[in-house]
Amino acid sequence: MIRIAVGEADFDAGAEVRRLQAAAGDAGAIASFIGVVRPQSGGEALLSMTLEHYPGMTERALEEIAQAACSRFALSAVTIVHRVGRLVPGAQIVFAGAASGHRQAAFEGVQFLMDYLKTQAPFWKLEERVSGDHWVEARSSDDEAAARWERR
Amino acid sequence: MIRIAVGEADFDAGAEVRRLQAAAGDAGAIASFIGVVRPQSGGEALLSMTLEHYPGMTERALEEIAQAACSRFALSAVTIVHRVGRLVPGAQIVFAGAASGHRQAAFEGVQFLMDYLKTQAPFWKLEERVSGDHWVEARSSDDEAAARWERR
Amino acid sequence: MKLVYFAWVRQQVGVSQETVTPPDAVQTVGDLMSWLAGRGEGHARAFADRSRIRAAVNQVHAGPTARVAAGDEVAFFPPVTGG
Amino acid sequence: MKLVYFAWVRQQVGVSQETVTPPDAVQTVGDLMSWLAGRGEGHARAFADRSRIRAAVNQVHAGPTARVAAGDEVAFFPPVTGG
Repeated sequence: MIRIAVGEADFDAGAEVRRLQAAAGDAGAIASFIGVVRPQSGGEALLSMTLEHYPGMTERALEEIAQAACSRFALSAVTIVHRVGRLVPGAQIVFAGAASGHRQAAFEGVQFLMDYLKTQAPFWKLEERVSGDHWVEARSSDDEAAARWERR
Repeated sequence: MIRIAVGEADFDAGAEVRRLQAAAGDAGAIASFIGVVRPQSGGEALLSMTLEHYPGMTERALEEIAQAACSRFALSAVTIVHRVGRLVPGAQIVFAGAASGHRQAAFEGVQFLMDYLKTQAPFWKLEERVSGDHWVEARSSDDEAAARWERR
Repeated sequence: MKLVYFAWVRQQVGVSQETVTPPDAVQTVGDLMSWLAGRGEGHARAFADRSRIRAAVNQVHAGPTARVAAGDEVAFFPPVTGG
Repeated sequence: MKLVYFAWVRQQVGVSQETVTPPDAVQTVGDLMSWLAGRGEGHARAFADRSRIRAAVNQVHAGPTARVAAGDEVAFFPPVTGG
């Protein structure tokens, strides 16, 4: 089962975990990740973070990433929830979760989801700081994290 | 912040995740793992799984594992919740969670927690199957998973 | 051909989308970027350093040699930064 | 010296804990296992294959060469299987 949700509304991480558990069937291992807006960026206070995305392509890209993770790691359930719009520090941005029969597959599944989400899904972050607005730059460490899955 | 809980009561994974988030401070990355009793074992239906432990040593061992993970991966918060007593298929057994400033550290932190928990914490599983009761044997794959952290 | 822009590419171009009819010589994503760079000051600024721009054709990531045709939806944006 | 047993070791020994006063010659966890194996049928069965037994002294994992002394709490159990 694949669940993809993109929108402005906050999500209930606990409910997402329970949903994964319910969908997991025989899978005894559920791994998940939550990303939260940090209070600082570039050495100064972050006032807000606005997430822009490409409606239509976003859902398609997330669905593809989820499908790839499912077949690669034999996952029985995958969830990706990603928020868009203006978020303040402490707000949840993303939930990624995977259920599998084996804990290693569940962990690797979620890491794969996050690595590809960060390099393939059409989201962009605009930081509102005291010094002004700054578009977050893509990080080479994220590209490298995604590239490690290609080499295997 | 380290939270260790061992007991018969079920836990609310969502509440644990929210607690980690609240304790995480500046940490923007929260990874977690939930283990669930599977419906099958050894090719037959599993009726129940009873977890025995060593009161006193259990809490001490979990605390040490959590401390080791905190300092090794610069985690700002760690939670380990482990149930004991008789559990039926589908029941939650364990929750392990870690908060960090970086997603890789959060993922590695939780994997470290689970690998050491499975090889160091004094828990034993008795499976009640149709064919009779069976003590779960330790798996060499779990020893190998824990050993990979020693080599680094 | 429908063009859509995101993040600072959108801000520099000045619109979030536009419909264009490029000349027949524009066959690829790269051709389209060159042609767009000549459409005005904002476009010129947005496409000044192409190494900073990524593209999608019909909502699929596409490199500079990917073909474009009438009726396509072509998107230009910076490297993605979600998650 | 307080001895505690868990899982199938407990089942085979027949009690979950007991208090013993081993002879002075019993200096290590390994010595203690040898001595315990002679204490009766259940103990003999439990300690028949020592490679299957793990120990803790005062709630800390301990190998067969670890020292034991009067007043210690020594635990014997199979390899752990939690999580």
